[in-house]
Amino acid sequence: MELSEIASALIEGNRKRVQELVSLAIKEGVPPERIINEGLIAGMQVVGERFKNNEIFVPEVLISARAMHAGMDLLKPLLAKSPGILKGKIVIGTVKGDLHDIGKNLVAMMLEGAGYQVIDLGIDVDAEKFVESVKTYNPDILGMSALLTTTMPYMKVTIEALEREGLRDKVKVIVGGAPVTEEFAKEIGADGYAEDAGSAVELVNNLLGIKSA
Amino acid sequence: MELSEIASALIEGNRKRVQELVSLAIKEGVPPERIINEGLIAGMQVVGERFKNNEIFVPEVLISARAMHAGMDLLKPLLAKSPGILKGKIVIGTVKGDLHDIGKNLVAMMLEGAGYQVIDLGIDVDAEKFVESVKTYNPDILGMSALLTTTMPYMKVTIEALEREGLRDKVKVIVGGAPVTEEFAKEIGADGYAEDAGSAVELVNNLLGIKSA
Amino acid sequence: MKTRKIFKELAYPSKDEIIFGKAKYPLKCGFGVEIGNGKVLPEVNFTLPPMSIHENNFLEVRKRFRDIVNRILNRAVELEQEALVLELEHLYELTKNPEWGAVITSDIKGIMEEFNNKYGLKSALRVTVADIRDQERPPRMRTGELTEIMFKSFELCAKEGADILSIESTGGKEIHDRALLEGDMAGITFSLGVLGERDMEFLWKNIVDISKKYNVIPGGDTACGFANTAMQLSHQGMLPKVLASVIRLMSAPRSLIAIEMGAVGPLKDCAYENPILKIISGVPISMEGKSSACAHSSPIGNISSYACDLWSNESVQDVKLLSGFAPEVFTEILIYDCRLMNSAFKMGFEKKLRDLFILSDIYLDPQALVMSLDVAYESAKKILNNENNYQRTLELGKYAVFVIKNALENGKIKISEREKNWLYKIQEDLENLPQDYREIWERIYEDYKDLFLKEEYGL
Amino acid sequence: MKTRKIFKELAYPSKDEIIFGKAKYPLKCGFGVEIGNGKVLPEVNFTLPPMSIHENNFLEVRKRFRDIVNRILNRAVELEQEALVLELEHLYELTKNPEWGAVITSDIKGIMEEFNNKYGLKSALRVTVADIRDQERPPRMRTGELTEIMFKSFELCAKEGADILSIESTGGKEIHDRALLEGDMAGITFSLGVLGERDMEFLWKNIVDISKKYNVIPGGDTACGFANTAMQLSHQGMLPKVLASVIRLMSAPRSLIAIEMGAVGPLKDCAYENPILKIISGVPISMEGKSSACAHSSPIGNISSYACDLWSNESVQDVKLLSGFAPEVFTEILIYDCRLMNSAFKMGFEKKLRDLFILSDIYLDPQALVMSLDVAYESAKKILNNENNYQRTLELGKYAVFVIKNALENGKIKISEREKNWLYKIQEDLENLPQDYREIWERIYEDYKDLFLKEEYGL
Ligand SMILES: [Zn+2]
Ligand SMILES: [Zn+2]
Ligand SMILES: [Zn+2]
Repeated sequence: MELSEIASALIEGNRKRVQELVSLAIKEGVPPERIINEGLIAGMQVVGERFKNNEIFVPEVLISARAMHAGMDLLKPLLAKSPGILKGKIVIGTVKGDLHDIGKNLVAMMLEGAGYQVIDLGIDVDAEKFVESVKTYNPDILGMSALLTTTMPYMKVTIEALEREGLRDKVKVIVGGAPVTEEFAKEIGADGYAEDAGSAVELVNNLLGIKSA
Repeated sequence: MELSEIASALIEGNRKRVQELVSLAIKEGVPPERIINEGLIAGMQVVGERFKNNEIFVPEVLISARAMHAGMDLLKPLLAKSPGILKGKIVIGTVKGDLHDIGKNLVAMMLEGAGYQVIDLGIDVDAEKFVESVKTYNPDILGMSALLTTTMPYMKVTIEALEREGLRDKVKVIVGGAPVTEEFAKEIGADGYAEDAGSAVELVNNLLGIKSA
Repeated sequence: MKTRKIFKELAYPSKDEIIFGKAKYPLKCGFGVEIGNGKVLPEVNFTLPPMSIHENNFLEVRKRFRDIVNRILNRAVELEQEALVLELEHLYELTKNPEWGAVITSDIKGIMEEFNNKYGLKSALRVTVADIRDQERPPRMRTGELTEIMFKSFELCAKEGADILSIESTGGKEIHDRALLEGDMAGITFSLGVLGERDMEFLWKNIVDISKKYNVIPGGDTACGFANTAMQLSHQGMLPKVLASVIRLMSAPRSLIAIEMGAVGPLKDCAYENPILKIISGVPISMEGKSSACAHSSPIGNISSYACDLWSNESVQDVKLLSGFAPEVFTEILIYDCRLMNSAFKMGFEKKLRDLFILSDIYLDPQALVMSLDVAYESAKKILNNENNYQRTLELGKYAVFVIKNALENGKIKISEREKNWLYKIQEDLENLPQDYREIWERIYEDYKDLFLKEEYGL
Repeated sequence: MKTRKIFKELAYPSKDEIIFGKAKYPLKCGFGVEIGNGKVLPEVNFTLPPMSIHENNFLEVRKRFRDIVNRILNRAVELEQEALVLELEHLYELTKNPEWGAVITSDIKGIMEEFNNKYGLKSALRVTVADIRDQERPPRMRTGELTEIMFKSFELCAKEGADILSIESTGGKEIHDRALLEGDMAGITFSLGVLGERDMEFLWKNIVDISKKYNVIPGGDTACGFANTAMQLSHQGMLPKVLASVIRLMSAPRSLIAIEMGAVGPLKDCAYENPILKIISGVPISMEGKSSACAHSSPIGNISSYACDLWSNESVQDVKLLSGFAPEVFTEILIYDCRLMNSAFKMGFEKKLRDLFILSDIYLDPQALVMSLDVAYESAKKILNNENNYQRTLELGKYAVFVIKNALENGKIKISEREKNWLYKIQEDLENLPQDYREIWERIYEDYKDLFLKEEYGL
């Protein structure tokens, strides 16, 4: 079989077909790295492009993302043996006091679509939990979101906690959300700021020195 | 003669009459402190009140201020012997790169009217000149004005220069002008911020622990 | 539970009577303010600049609010504005700490009184309590501690000076948020038609009771968290505009329930579904449009004003612009917008101006189209035709599709191919939904059950 | 020196022809923009947030301007706006370093071109060079190094992409600033009527020459530093509104000189005297009003639009509001304002809307009254009746007094007692001024001689 068939099924959002094809590829002995890179991620990259080019909307992306997850679920058991094949690991969450998740979810979706492993801490995440997650997952990027002008200052609290724990240098911190600005990001010592979900992928690529598709 | 006559003449803006009456009072041996306080400043305080209560406009205040200056000119030679009778000394200027003077002049006028000695450094004043003026005049207050968003940052430069010269504790710094905010004033370490010319007097009174009329 | 008032006929038998500044049932409140009695008044909104709120800086927060209000009222006096409404829209912290919200309310009311005494400036205060129930997931909409705190906040604010109570309620939003991103019409319809209804009944019974107790006005609600979220996501290119348009109409029956339970207006500014509710009930409405661009972009900047009784800027942070702080700047803009509308009455020219507002936007975006007077009027009729809220919701969704398709076919509006595809998809999805809400419940329960607690909706 | 064109008759024989969106002599410029040809377009202004500009952060400054312009144009595309004008109003630094101003100009023009290619968005760029000559006191208006640099800035910006050149010139301001605070009508009249005239002739000859050389449009000037300073000080309670009103009319002959020397519009937004100049010359004008509340409060928010061809927000800092940055927010507001006016043409309703704009403000403030169509039209006639600029200025001052007194006597407007006293004082002062400028020169020379260099005005 051609791995591009997996990509096509994923682009169509056909979850069942993706699962079938991934199973088949596993059986045929294709290395999981290749299935992921040439099948799933290749497909999601097309989806991401189409979204970026205003050809499709979020619901279509979500359906494809689900198909990708279904494929990944089959590959996960094999992946444990060959970690690090994804482009990078990202921990993401909405800061304490803030329960908005639509924006954060969109960012997570875009990043996953671009081939990143995303660990979503959810909403109302306090500094401690962010710090713990850095210790536990050792991510490349820590992303914080805030939609409220009153919770946005909590991003600084989190960065200070990372500093206190001596973890600040181990992870790049990015921030976003309606009230956040580039200046604010600089001011609190974040490594990057994304104006919207779309540009978050580009930002992460840049920070990790990965060329955008 | 009654010193209140001087005040009345001043309120009317009658410069000539103020000069006559002040000369007369000097001749009669009235101490200059009393002429100033009970004559000139008392009159200017009424003028200031009327302005504050929206009874008169700036041109009327200016005419009275001129009458006061005329009276002061006669008293100055005597004053050298008894300094410090005014409520306080204020150095004021528009910061470097900024040539707006209307706002600054209004503030100077209001402060003089309220009984302060005002030394006006003019416009386009650099940090060095502000520093020199503190050394030369030893003022209670240093006031900086900026009307441009691009020159406002220069206020910080001046404060840093004062710090470098070890003069920061010797003088209270106040700032104002259209783009300036209370937060900005705090941020750069100023002691006070006035939203408009009217409130500058109140601010100075407060900073120097003087009760407003 | 208090019985809902079911409207049997439209408050306006003729479409042409609908006009800004005049409501069938005007209101008097605050310091001499009359709403919907022949003049459009500004409703000025304001919020803090980015800053956290906690015990240690609460004095600073109070001062900030006082400064904001002083500046707004000063500007109103300078511009010879005779009356206006202020809205204090709670930040979460102000509701979560009911005393805080009450103190700010009382501070603001005090300043309003001062200005009334000193300059004769008429003003009224709307306090919009935050729906903090969704700060817990899944939210406990009736029994949680947050619910109690929220009602306490209503009480204290009513006691301390609010003239009008409002809320942007979130019943069903926990499902809607996901259904929206997935474009799932079943989830959307269930959220607005079933969960929304149940929560609105519960919530507004309580708000109306509190209002009676303190003799204040139960204002109104909004589908902000639903229809405006859709509008914003479509603005960002995330969702189709046709979806946002359909949801806009579908949100009207839900928002109407506040009135059916006893709310009397002025309805909440960000509820673009308000004209429909005014047509049905005759209560005065607040609207926002071009002069709320500070809070969000919208394709309905002018059209949204055709039936407004209050004209609002939605929300603006207290940040400095060249001429002063943003809240006073937007006060000035609102005042001029209102002057224009009110001057039209003097020239006998108000209906032409109303039509002009509509013509300005109607064919540039389907979201404007579904807000137009004709569509609103038909929507109002359709709501009265059917007492079942789920069916009303479904019906209005289908009607929105019909209106857009019709305009497309007549060459009145243009939309992209992908938008067209979505329009057909939405139509199909809506047509496939059952007429009985229990059937839809079965269809989607599995998908959404983790997100909400059915007991909290009496289900 | 180039001879001035002296207008012998009004461009509009009938008052009723004056309307927003239509000028007798429309212009084409930039990427397909037509000004004054049947539609009002937004003119969007923007400036940096508080920050200094120096060599070390110039890249940041450039990026900031690019970001601003990208956001503005994006918003225009989103709202289906087909055309707009941008104004880059130089901060002093951009003129003082002509290369900097030119680079920013070129950056902006490049983005405009991109949007034109990608979306068909039409746009034109006005560059307003700062009058830096007054950065030296007393200013050397003709011979100083700053004068040279300023003209170099005009040249480079014209070369690098400006479509329209403008300036807010300051000839005579060194005297006017003091005369204003002292309420000295002699100084004010001398400044506007004599010094202003001489500087406008000198300055605009050069700007028109540069415009020809680079094939760009010589736009227009404004009495901003005079009449708007007076308006702002009266707004702050420093000066009487009647004084600001009188100065407004007195500033018109001065601003007209730009056109007499070859400027063809669009005249500068902040010149509220523009309607008079449009009536005389037929050139398109930019105006600002309620939607420039971001830059300054004004009592003429609606009335100022009755004859506009461009509608501007004057200036707004690039600070973040809830929905985005302030320049894009004001772009949206302007777009809706323009949509309303342009839709009026579709309904055959434009003259009624014009009258509505006037009615909205006319009797609430004498500054609005003197801007009204009737007064502007009479003022235009009075200007044509007399070729002597000093006498024109004096004449319009007296006419302003007459108009206000008349309205007072007819009970049309209300002003405070202290304003009334000032009105009589101004009237008396103006009546006591000589008809010959050389006499006034003698009267005031001693008072003001330290402030200005007469050779720099050819005196
Ligand atoms: Zn809302
Ligand atoms: Zn200007
Ligand atoms: Zn401007």
